[in-house]
Amino acid sequence: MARINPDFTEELRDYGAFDPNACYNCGNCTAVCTLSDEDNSFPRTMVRVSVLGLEDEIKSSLDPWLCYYCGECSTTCPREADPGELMMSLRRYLIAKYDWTGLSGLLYKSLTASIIAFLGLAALVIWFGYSESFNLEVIMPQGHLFEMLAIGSVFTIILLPNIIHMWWLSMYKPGVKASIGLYFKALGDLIVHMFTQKRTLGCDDNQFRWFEHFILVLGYLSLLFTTVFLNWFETHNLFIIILGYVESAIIFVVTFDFVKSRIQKNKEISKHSQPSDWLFVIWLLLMGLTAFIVRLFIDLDVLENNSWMYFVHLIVLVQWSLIIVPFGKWSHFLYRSFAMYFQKIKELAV
Amino acid sequence: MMQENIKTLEYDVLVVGGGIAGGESALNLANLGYKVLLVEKELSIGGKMILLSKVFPTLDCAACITTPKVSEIARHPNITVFTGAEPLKISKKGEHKFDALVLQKPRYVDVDACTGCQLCEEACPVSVSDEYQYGLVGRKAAYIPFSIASPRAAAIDIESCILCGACEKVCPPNCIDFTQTEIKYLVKIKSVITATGFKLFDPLKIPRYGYEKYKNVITSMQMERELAPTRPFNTVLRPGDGKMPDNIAYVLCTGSRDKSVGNPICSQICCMYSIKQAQLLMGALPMADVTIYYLHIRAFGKGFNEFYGQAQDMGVEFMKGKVGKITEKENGNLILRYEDIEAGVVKEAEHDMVVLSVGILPNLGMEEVFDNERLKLDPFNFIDQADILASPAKTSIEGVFVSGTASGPMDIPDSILSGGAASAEATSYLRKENTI
Amino acid sequence: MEVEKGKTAKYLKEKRPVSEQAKEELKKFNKKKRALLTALKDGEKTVPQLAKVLELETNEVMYQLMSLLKYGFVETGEIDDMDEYFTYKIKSNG
Amino acid sequence: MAGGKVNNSPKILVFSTEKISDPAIDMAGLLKLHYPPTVYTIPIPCSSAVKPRWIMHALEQGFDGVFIAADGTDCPYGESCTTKTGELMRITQEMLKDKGIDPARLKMAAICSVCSEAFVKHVKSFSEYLGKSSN
Amino acid sequence: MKNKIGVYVCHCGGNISDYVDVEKVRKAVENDEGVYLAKTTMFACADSNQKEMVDDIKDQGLDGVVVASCSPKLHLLTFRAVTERAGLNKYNYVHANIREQVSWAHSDDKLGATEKAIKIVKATIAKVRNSEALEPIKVKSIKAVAVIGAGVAGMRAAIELAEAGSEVFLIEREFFVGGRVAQWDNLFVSEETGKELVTRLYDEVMRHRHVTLFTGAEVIENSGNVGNFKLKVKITPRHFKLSCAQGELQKAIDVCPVVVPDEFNFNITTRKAIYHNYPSEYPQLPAVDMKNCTRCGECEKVCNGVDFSQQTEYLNINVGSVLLATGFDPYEPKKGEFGYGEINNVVTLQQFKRIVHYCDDKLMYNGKEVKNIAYIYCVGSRQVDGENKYCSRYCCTATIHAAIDVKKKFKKVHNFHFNRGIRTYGKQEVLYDESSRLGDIYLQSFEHDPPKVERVGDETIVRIKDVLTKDKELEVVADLVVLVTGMVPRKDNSIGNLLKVPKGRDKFFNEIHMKLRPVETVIDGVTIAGASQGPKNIMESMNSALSAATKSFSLINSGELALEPTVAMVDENACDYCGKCEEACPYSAFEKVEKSGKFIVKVNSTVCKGCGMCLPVCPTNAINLIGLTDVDMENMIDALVPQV
Repeated sequence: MARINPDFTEELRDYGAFDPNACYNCGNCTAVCTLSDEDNSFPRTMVRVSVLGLEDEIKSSLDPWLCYYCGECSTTCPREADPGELMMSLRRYLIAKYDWTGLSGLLYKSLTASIIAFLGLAALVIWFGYSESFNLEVIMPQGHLFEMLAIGSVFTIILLPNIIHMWWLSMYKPGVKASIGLYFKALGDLIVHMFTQKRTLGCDDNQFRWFEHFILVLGYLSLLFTTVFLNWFETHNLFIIILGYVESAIIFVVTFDFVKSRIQKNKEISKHSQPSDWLFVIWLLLMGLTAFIVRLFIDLDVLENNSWMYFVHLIVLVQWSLIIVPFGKWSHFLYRSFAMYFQKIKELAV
Repeated sequence: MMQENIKTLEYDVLVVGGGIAGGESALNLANLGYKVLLVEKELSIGGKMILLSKVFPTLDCAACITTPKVSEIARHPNITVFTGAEPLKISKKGEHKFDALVLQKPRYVDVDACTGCQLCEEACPVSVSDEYQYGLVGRKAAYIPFSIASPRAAAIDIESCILCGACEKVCPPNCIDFTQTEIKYLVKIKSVITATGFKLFDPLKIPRYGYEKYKNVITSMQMERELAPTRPFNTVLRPGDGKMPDNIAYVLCTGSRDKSVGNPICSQICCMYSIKQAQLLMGALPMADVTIYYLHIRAFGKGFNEFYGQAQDMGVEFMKGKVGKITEKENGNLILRYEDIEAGVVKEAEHDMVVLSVGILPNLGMEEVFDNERLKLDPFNFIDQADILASPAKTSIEGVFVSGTASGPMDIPDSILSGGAASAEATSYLRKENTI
Repeated sequence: MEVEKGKTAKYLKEKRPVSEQAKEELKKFNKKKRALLTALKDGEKTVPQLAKVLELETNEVMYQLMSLLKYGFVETGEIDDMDEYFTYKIKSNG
Repeated sequence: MAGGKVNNSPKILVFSTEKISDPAIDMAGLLKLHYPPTVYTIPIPCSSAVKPRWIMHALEQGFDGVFIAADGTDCPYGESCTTKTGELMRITQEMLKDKGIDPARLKMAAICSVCSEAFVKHVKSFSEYLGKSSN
Repeated sequence: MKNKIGVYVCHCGGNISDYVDVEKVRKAVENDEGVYLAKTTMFACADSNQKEMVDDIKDQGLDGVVVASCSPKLHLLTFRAVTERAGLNKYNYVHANIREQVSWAHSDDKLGATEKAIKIVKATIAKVRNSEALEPIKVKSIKAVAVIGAGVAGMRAAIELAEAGSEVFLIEREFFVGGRVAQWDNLFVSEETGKELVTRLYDEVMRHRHVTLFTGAEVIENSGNVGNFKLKVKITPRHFKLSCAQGELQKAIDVCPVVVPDEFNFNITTRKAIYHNYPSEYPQLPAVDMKNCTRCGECEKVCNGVDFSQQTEYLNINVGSVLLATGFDPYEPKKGEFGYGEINNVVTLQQFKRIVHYCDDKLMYNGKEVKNIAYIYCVGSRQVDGENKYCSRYCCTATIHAAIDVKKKFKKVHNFHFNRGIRTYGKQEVLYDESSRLGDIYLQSFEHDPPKVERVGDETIVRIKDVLTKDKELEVVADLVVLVTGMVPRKDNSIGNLLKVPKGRDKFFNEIHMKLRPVETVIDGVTIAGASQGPKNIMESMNSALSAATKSFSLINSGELALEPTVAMVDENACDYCGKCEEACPYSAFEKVEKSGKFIVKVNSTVCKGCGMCLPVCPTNAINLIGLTDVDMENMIDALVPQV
């Protein structure tokens, strides 16, 4: 017996849900969704539990992660209830619930908090630069070091506990019985999904979007590798330099296309944008662009006289790795991969 | 229009639309002694109803009810019927004073002389899609619209005609006349009743249902014709390949209650006509399964809920869930994807024929006809009822009344009551002229 | 200008050209009509059988055949053993 | 469904009433409630208008049974209909007895304007009774 | 004896010919005695066939016509009109019903059906062979209509009739007009209140010189017929000769010691024995409820308008037609039905509307603020086990509209709709959408598993297995449970009994034909309007009221009516006056007269209704019905008897 909580949708609205209450439960959204199948029928069932405010059902559900937001459900919704956007909002809601620090929820719900965090970190970087007299010789290796530390600590302190929390909510609590062996068996799926996001291909006419995404993920990961482990900014290896250019160019070109479609709102997926969506694409664009320009300045030998450029890059980088990666939209990518992994285990366990 | 010789006619009331509602209004007024001009744009009066198979919830055959009404209208001394005609302009000249410019399109047949022998039809070499059979079969360019049409007289479809003259040669009373031209009448009237009816939703607007692309996906109106006494195939067959279907699906709310196609309201009749067709199909094809995919069954009228129960008892399957999309198999069968709401699971089902229960949309145009005062429409583009609770037939223009589905979706009994209401209000409006 | 009754088509033909499309459609119809009737002369056939012989889409055959049924050229025969398809034949006295 | 069966079922004449029981019998058809096709209906204005001689005539001419589908209390011509029809039943049955005809071959039941099922039930059981008694 | 009979056997498009071999029928009768031509036809009722029949009658000189088709209720009049048009007396036409009573009834037995059809057509031919030309009996019609019930439908019909030019007697049983609509606040679509609509109509009624309104009035007797109904109306006095002076009415009400439940507010409030339903109600004259008044006389002391000397009056009115607009009763839930009458915060929708009406800034019930409202739909409608199988049509929309109103008026309210599939048909769908968007929650129960209302501790809990949530069990703690009670026919059907208006399967008044004659009844001259015919919303009631007004009016408009000539006739030679027929006749249509030296009876044919009750009682068999004589009957029986 579950008790209905009609106020829940009010809370959900803070995460961007459009109007799930408008739903009259025709099931059209589920029927048009190519990712929905007999084992996982959504989004209508998620809309329903959201409207009823059955929080335990939502928290234990992995369905929101199975959706890639092609937007078909929303364009064809007879009541304009926007189930696609609801699924998106549920993902944000779930991240907020997984996140032990509570910062994700705060940043999603409050634009002010986000702005303060971004400005705060920017100030911190500038203060750090000031303390080192803006000497790039000193600062660049420090920046490089920060990258490595940030990756390690964000993952171990925030993301790993959150994933464990996610597992607890979606696997342990609902009583999924799976042997350790299954966890190993499904591991392959985790890797594949994480790097290819191949499930998107299940969506109709989504091939190009998937390709863009795939290229972006490859570009992003390899740029990360190139800067952190191949030390792109300080290397003299021509191959690495060119590789870095290509990678960063890919990032800003692809993200530019994303930003453009968000502005034009010509696709269902880009009709509604939450601040976190904007921040993600713009910062990714800035990351690629500033990295590109910094290396360009180095190669043109003008960075010494334009050290501000490096600081811009560093600010973007710090904000990215301390806000967007652990709490922002970047984390979707991680949770989604794990959701897929858990889902696979669930399927194997049955 | 300047040099034309326009005939002037005088009547008490102009009724625009000769469907069942307009007909009821006209008959009531005529029975009270008022002179009525009934203008119908199609070639026959009787509206959509005359083309139906049977009517719910009594399963009376539609023709049995419509034809006597239609012949009563056609015969009534106080009613003049113009078919193939429409009002071009109506101007209000004052209280109880309207001038209507009515266009009579040429039929190329002298209606009074035609005996309906169909020899011209036999002689005509041309074959084009028959709109009165909703495209299921062809018809000739010289044709009688349908067997129970009123007037039951031939007409020439001049757009498809090759002017070979074959029809003329065989016509016994020599009633075919290609010299006919458009005639315009200036009709002076005291009151107007608009009974312009509705049009059906065009399922091409929902490409994922594959109408026209998949040949065994038809509209409910086409099924209505397949089930009617004057049915095009003599029995129910798939238009795709002539197979006798044994597993038929109904997709309710096609174009109704759907903001994504711009029609948020319920069409009020689709549930019931689908249930009716399902019952008829079970009678016509005893081995067939019929499944109705629905959102909510709107069985609200007198005897409707009982009729719904009757269909369930007969074995019609009701599945709660809107059909999301339809795909076609090699053999012409169709796969319907839907969520079984009760189970909360997406499912696919195979049917060999799919009927789209298309909704009702307003027939636009009448609001443009009134030239010095715009006829107000409601938010859904039906004719606005100015005093809906106390005087449902009143429109925004005094002296202009609305009858039947021109003001919104309605079933036949409601249309007839609405037709009665329009005639009642017109009567009291007309009587006021004498008391002033 | 009195036009003799029974010969008015000629009159209109002078005033109004016949649409090319209508002529085209008529040609197509006649071709299909002939093909269908010829095919049925060899024996009664179902719609899919006719479609195979004439290399036409089944729905096209269905439409034309039903029109011919309406115009009185063909009539319905028996239904097959599976209770699926009727055969059609040339109308005996048509 | 064989023709032979048809000829064997008892022939029943039904006196129905134009405004009350005849609509119910019509509705039985509408609802496809089947009954033997050897049941024939003659509508009259009111069930208390049936003359005993009509009943006698029918039974003598070859009908196996006569069924009066009475108005009951719904009669549009007044409440006395029920008692009057009952009285005329009584008289006719006396007459039948006198003539040595089984009085059970005349039956009456009130059939309201929507009592289609009741009608079908009555004529079916009457038909069964007549079928048995004739054997 | 007719010898040029035309027989038309109808296919009815397949309705008949699918089960009856119509060609076989035609062949079987074409050589019958007197049959001149026998044809089959696709649609006998179609215009083209009607024309053909007219031509046949004229050209071939037919003297009798039989059409074997559907039930005579549908098309007897159609074909009588055909023969008339052809110049043949319409009583030379006889109808054979081979659809409802043959093809449809025996669709399981084609052979049997065909055989039966043949016999029926033969019997019909036998009857037409003997038929005589008859002329209708003309009677004068009174140009006045009695409208029973002054709810919105009745008032609207009265206005329409008066405007068309008829005298109208508007007869209302209650002391106040407006019926059920007066008890409703905002109305859907126009957002006008029920009171405003009633006021508008009442003003119109009063404006018309030709409408006479009686309140507290009831028809208790009827002795007439179409054209001249003689109604006896009982008028209960309201015991007010005029209203009290300004302010004194309230004093009179205050001093009245009697406190009774207020039925206008569905007993959620009380009133005094001297009362009006709401200030400014119509007529604006209060009334004394004599069932409860103790005659203490206190009110007389403060208000000079009170008049206990008024007596019950009886009035005889003569009208040509009667229009029934007697409305409906809300379904009264049984004790314990969803906790009704047992749990104190379970009310009906009608009560709920009154509760909302009396709350201002907070929605209070039983001294507690109401936040969660659970609406349980289809109480008394669409019953799975009970008798009311029908849908009450107005309740989904009315409830949703009420829920939206409540939500707008009291912001904090949560609405929970426990429905069985929402039926907001037509444009009413927008309300469903609006309420959803306002956050109302819809839960749908399974047909055989209705929601349960339980009292647990001091909470009222509504539980449901929800169709929309994979039949998960859900619950809501409700501060108020609203039972959405449907429409049922009026408990008091005295007027229906008086006029003998038949009822349908749903027990509401029945129309002759839903589509052909939707507001007329089988009782000539009696029309029905509004919810007395079946559940309807206001607009639909208005449409039917206006239609009924038109039908009633066109009946009496010409001042003359043509009655069926199929009445009783007396064989003067056979009659030895005994008086039994006089006794049997419910209409006193017989008269004792002296003729050629003996006493006999004579039939007053304008009074005789042709019921035939006199036929069997005549000891000398001197009475026959015109059109249904012994000869006719015996001929028919002979034709039906199998000739093997």
